[in-house]
Amino acid sequence: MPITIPHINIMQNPPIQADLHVVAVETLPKGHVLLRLTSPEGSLPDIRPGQFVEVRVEGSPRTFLRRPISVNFVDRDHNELWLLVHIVGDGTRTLGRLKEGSKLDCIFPLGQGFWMPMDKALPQEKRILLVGGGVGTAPLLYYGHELRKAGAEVAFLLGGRTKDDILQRNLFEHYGEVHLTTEDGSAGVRGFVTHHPALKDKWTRIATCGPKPMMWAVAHEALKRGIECELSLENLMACGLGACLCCVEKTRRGNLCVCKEGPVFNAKELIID
Amino acid sequence: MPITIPHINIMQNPPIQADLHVVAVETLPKGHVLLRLTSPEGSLPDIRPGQFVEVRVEGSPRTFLRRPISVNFVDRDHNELWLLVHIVGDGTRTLGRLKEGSKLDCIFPLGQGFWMPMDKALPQEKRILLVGGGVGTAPLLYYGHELRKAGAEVAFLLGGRTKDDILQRNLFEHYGEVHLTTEDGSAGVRGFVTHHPALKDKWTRIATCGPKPMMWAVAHEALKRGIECELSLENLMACGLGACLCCVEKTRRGNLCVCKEGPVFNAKELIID
Amino acid sequence: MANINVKIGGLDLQNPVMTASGTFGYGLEYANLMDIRRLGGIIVKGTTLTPREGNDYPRMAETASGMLNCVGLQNKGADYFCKHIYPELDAFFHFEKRDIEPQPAIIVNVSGSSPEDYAACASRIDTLPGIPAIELNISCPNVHDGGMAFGTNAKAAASVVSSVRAAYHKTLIVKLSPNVTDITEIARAAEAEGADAVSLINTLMGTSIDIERRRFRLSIGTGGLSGPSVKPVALRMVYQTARAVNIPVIGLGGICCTEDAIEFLMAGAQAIQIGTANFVDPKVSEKIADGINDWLDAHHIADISDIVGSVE
Amino acid sequence: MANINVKIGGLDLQNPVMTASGTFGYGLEYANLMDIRRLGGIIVKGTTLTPREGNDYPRMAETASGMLNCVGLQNKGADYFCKHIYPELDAFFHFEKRDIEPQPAIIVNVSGSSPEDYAACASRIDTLPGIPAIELNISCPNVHDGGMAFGTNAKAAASVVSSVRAAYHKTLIVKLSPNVTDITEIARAAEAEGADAVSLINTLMGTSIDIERRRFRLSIGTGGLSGPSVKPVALRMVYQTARAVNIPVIGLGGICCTEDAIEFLMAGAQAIQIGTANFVDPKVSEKIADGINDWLDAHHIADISDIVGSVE
Repeated sequence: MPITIPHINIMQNPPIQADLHVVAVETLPKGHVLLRLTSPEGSLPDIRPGQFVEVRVEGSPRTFLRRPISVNFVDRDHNELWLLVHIVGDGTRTLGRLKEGSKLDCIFPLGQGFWMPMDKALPQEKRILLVGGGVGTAPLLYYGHELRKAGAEVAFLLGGRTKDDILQRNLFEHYGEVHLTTEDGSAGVRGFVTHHPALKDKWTRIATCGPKPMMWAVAHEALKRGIECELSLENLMACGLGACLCCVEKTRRGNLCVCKEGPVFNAKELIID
Repeated sequence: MPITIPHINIMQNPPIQADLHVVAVETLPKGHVLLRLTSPEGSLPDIRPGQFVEVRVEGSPRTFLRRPISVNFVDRDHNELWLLVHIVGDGTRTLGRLKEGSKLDCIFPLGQGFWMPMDKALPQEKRILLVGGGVGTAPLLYYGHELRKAGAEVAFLLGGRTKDDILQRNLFEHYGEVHLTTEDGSAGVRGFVTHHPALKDKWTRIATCGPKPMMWAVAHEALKRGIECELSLENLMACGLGACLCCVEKTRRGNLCVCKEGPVFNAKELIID
Repeated sequence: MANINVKIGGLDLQNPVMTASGTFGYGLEYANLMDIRRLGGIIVKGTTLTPREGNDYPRMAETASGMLNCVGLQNKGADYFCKHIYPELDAFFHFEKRDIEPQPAIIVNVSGSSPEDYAACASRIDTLPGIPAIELNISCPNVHDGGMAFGTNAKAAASVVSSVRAAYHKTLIVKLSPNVTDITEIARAAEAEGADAVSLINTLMGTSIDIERRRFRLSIGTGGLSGPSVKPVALRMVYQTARAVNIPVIGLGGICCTEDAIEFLMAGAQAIQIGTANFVDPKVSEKIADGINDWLDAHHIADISDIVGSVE
Repeated sequence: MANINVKIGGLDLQNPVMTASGTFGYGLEYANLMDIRRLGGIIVKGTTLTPREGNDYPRMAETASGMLNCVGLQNKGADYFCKHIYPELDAFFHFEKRDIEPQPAIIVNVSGSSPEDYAACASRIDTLPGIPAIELNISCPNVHDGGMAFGTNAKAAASVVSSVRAAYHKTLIVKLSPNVTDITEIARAAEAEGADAVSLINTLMGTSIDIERRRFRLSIGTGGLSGPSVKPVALRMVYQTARAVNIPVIGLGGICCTEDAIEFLMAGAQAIQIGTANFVDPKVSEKIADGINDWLDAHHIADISDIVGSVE
């Protein structure tokens, strides 16, 4: 039985450590790979949108610690957990070189995920915008899926440097309208997500994940207009369990662990300058 | 043009650094692999029997330094360099996992090899015994080949724990008679190489490579009988070039580098107790 | 089954494996991932008399075979620990059953900014019946007031230990800094003032620079290095210290596997702590506790004390 | 092409990359594997007044991201160097052409067991016109007499530096030990006695145990740790020292690539040394010399001095 202790262990779906198996490694544009993992020993545990996985990476002295990677999608039909990885250093490079059939030591699910409606009878007026930039779009796919399943009306606003930087566009389209911005204008509106008129639409809630300046701008807009807004942060972290206190974010409640009290925070909690 | 300087750089065939390509990785018994490497950029350089290769091993924080591995064979017809590796730790494990087509950063040839006759008109009385134990048999294959090519009469005395521990027996047979000892008696004479009557035959020269106690015993026997004897040592080393002075062996000329003044030493030079 | 019980001062540990302060939270964070009841001890995170916010983010940087941190003793203070954390630990472990069922010793790591401050915090912890020991942190490299300043000078170390010894009546472990010319001098000072044991090493002070931004990777510039990279230094200091003092030495610094732990025991440590390795494999401390037992059995050694300090 | 010339005392280096003593022999050992003429400097191996056999084998052990060594200053003595090695270096580099064609500064690392001994060795080297500098090793952890004993105490360091300064008339670099509570204190002592520069860090003292044999992996028990594992400590000490003295600081400790070298420059080093990395990639020092130039060009920085000490 999971162990939950109010002052210390606030996770409602506590983590497990498991060797997941690599089902496929799909190469995506601009140095991204999609790792599709499965649990050979039965169903994947309850995983909430916005939660993340601490992945053990072996193969280089420069990749001593685990890598936190957000859950991109959970395909219950195929018992698959998807991780979308941007190859930027030794650790992610090693992940990109995994082969079908290899094992990956994962601790998951970790952290507090995005807001979810309490029951499926969601009032029709719940219109939710998910705003992502770069590889920060990753957790929004699963979140969109779960919101849609819960009866919400979802739209996505995805930004990238160029058209190719916007990943999984076709998958996002299954769950709602997709608005795009690119810095070079190769798709959607030219500029940043904050330049897109869709951001100004009537939303009851906004969630965002991506580069901090983008999230801060989106949160600023939402707070100004009184819209509930959540942000998913990706501070550098070590343990992933709230033990080492390395990944803290300054909040109105003091320094909180992004790994345990986050990665998703309500904009009102954060100190957005 | 190679740079040779009497007091510092005594190598007659100076080393190069090259990325060799893996032609094949053959699995041999008892945790051994044979790596067959080739040089994609032309002929392999002059390599003498008893010389070794410093191999770069990446993939683990515990394998920071290169691994010195003796030359098992040089197949000039196929431009192949063979390394026989006993998988005993992280570094050798990584080598054992190499795939056909992968690259291996090698510095070679290194060190002073075994004695070779100065010209091919070798007097008929030159009878040479090569004594190896365990993976120490590796350099004797190439040495046997080169001696035979030079017209010497060669025999091998190979020892192992069991029959399976004696590697490449069929290849040794191309170059001379093969005598065996095994600790369990599963092949050849039961016991150590020093128990084999062949050791007592009339030899004009003996060369040995393997565990130090075995080599010391062989050298002791040879010295007693006034037979020229060479030993190939495998002290722990770092640079492989005579720069760091980590791999020294106490000799009658003081502390000498196994990597540069060795790995092959005349028994008379060593302090054999 | 070899005997792997060890005694450190008044502590009777079911095995020599403890988790290091600051790397294992209050232990309960790991309860879903391993059986924390099987540990020899859990050193809970650094506690100060009054709450501390710690240093700004970023607080960590990965390094070759290790990491730097500059957390800076973020904690909610001794009162909060006593009122809120301690009862949760008690609810989990049932301290009252300590004599009848095996459980880890829960040890509080205590920090401060003056001898009085350390003593006041220690005396708060002294009131908790389930806490049989404290580890006095005179070696934190990440705070300006106190911490390492007390651990790099024998006189200052003596004054803190003396002050805490007067206020604290159970087992007193003093955690030493490796950032010194002669760690045995500090160890002897702690011993002379009544420490029951010393633990070493705390982190080595280091830094890392983000060259693109021309800024330190840590908010306060420097931090403490831990992980396998420091193991050779830690092992040397444990060896030196074990020969210099008559109180038990608890060894830590980069221990990642059973073989590492055995090295520390052979160097003279009577017990060991697992720190940074917990981040890589949360089960590692339990594995090492089992591993030590298996290693002793495989080598036909009946009692762990037979290998302590056995290196030649 | 950025300007990567640097001046250290009387030395005018074509680039800031030198090879560290004991890791590059006399340089010529590497001549077949790279163009050693392109280095900023080569610090040849530790030389003492009289020949030394060094310590027994084994002298090294691999560690996580590093290695331990206890070579112990094996060398044939200052006379042999002057009579046999120096002429070979001269034959290769043609020291008389130093002013007209770029070549590395050949620097001799000098060790001893007493201030007089150091001074006598230094004054032998002083007679060699092709050697523009010496590096005084007061930090070797692997010899009983002298070495690190001089580098862990400011007074002892001052006495050696003062004695050598009186006997040696060219550029005097003092190599510092990291095995101290405050390296800046030793650096200031060296500066006060007339050192032209300090280089740091020498190795961190450590050990490793073969648990199956219950013996140390090194013949003398302990050795010096080097390699990427020590880089965070080295970088911190370089930063501290560069702010504490007015003479140039030469940084070393685990540098393996261009980015590592830039970190040391930003921390305040005017030049850097490559040590253990030479064993892994013999071409690494040449690659880093090129890499620094390329990095500066890519960042539109005209002169290396613009980044020295630039970290905030």
